[in-house]
Amino acid sequence: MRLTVAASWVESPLKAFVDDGRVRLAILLHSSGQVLGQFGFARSVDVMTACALAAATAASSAELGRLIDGRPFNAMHYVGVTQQIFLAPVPIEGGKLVLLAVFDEDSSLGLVQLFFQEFCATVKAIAPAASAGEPALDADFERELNRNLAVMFGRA
Amino acid sequence: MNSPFTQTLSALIRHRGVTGCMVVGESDGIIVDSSLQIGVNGSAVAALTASLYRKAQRASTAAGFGMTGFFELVAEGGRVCAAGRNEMVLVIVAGAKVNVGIIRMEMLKALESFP
Amino acid sequence: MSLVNYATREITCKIVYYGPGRSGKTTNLHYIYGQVPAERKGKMVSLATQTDRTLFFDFLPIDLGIISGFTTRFQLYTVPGQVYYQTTRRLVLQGADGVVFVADSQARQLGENVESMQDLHANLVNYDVDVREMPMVIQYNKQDLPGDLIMTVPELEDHLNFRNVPSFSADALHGPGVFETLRAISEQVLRKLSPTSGSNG
Amino acid sequence: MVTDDIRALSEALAADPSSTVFLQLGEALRRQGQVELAYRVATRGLERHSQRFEVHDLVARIAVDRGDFARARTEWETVLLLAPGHSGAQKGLGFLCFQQGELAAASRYLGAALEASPGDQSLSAALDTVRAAIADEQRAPWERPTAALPATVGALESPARPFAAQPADARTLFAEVLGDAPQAALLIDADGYVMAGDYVTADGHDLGADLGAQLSGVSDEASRAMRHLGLGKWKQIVFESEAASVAMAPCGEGVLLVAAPRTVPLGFVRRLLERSLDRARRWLESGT
Repeated sequence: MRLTVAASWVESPLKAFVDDGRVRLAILLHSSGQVLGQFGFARSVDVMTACALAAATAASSAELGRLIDGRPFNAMHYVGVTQQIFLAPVPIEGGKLVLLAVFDEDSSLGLVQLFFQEFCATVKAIAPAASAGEPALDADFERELNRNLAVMFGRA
Repeated sequence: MNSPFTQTLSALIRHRGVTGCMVVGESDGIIVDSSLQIGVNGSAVAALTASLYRKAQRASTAAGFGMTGFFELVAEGGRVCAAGRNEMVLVIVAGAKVNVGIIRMEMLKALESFP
Repeated sequence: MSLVNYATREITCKIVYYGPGRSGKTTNLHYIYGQVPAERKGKMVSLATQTDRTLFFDFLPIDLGIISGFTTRFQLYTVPGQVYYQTTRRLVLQGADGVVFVADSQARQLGENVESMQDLHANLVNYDVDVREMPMVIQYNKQDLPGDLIMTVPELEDHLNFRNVPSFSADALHGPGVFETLRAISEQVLRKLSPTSGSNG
Repeated sequence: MVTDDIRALSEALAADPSSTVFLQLGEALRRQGQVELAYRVATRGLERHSQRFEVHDLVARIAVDRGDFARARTEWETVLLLAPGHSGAQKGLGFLCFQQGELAAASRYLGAALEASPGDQSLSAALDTVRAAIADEQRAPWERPTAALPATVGALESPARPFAAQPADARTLFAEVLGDAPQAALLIDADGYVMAGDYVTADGHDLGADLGAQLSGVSDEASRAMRHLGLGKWKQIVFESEAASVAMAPCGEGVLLVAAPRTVPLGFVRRLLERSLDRARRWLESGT
């Protein structure tokens, strides 16, 4: 199983979307390009880079939509030789996330769109509001940070 | 706006028990044209039926039976029929008591007129 | 928006290198890419024009290792500096956890630096970000150029650093100042996730 | 559909291509009916691990699923060289020899396999079948039992010798319903494995496993469609293809399918399905 969730509430709707829609990979990301969760066959995909590019594509096409149509474009669908991608905003309370789905001939655009609607409804219902959360790092985290950076830059 | 399928669909929807008929892209499951009674979720029927049809097509080819022509799924609450030609699938949603023999003949006949 | 996964103990943060065209933002990333060992960095993606000017952004994910038990990753982005890429800059800035403002120390670029700094503030305001809360570092790049071409750090501070954020003199092409800049912005961004921060997150 | 197991195994193999995780991946793919993919995975693994008998055994089993009996035979013979007495290879060679009419060799291999695994009922059933076939050989041709359905309609006219790994009564479960006509019925479990019935080509290839794996996917797809369309449970699927008419219905946890040449009227195929369903349900209820 390949499931990586930065936020645990993402797990169930992503899995349902991948299973029902027969998609190979689905990634839910923040519009800044950060991965919230992924499910599916991610072996051949550099997920972090895919998210950076997906967020940029989603953001630029929304802008293009505003420019041309006065409102953002919604979903995008790209067709490759063997793979297709579907990229669409997922509205949540007070903002939006982005879903990137990769699928092949086991699925279809129609199926992906169909299950995307269900996915959006579920996510909207369960996505928690952003919160500050508990402090993650120790007060003296700088020591470890400086040591790690020094090692990275060969200055240790 | 009329499509090349409008006349065919209008004729099919008039059959007793038929609640929806549509022409769907076989590979993308997207509706090309449709005639639906209220309450029929056209895009869901289109996507799921095209997927089923494709699956049957692949299984049939793999089993050495060749390409699938007519396909019918009978469920407790109704039937879904599909028949394909040139990357398009003609889909019909009907009640359980429809005369499927006539529907099948009409669908196969209608396919002949597909571009 | 720093992403903290308490279950897998992972932190991911987004740092944006901002500044006027040709100030050395991409050069910073190239230098970091060249220094960081392969296992601690991802693929560097550059969406650039045919003449290697940044068209949309450069992207470099790096792994800072384990800090307070959390695997800490930074995603470094640059924005295109040219004035007409205003919309793109705003898009890249979305969700940033920290900003490195890379200023061009050349005297003739002062106007561009000031304009870019104003543009940065306007874009942050556009995202309802309290500019005073946004971790930021200024890097005065190209300080290696002949003295008659560049402004001194104090002169540049007067024009650009009205928030009195940490600043560094740099020669991004050859490395001096790049590491210090990254360390400073990392510290500021991560401090927001520590108990010493006034507002966690 | 790619299962989670297959995803995980693929990723593990990608992470370490020199590992032997391809054995599990190949097996998982084979079980899921993705025979060609399984074959590629296994033969690539064989390039790196040619001295391991498990790899030859996997390739052999996949080769059987692909209908490549010559390759299967070579591989199992290699297994016996590397691991003398390997009961899986003996069993496989027993079936292959039987399928190719080498009844004495089949009996020898199966006998040896049964000695190694005395509790294996499928082996004792297979050995009984072989011995019965040896006895048949000594009868007049018109006294021999006729065989099951050829796989493709092009081959429908020439009956073939039955060959399957199932117990004889399961294999012939639908014989009465189907009669002598070139029709087939298969009872497939929820995982796509054949439980009863067979599907044998004129040249003796049993394609039941392939057909089961392929068509059980249609039933999964139908269940999903019904879930989302709110039409209740699916009761029957019928489709006509260039060469055959196929009818399917849920049966127990699995699915029953009937195939007949296209010349057989669709209504009749449905009737066959109903009758076969009755037969299968009774058989399942009897706990066989």
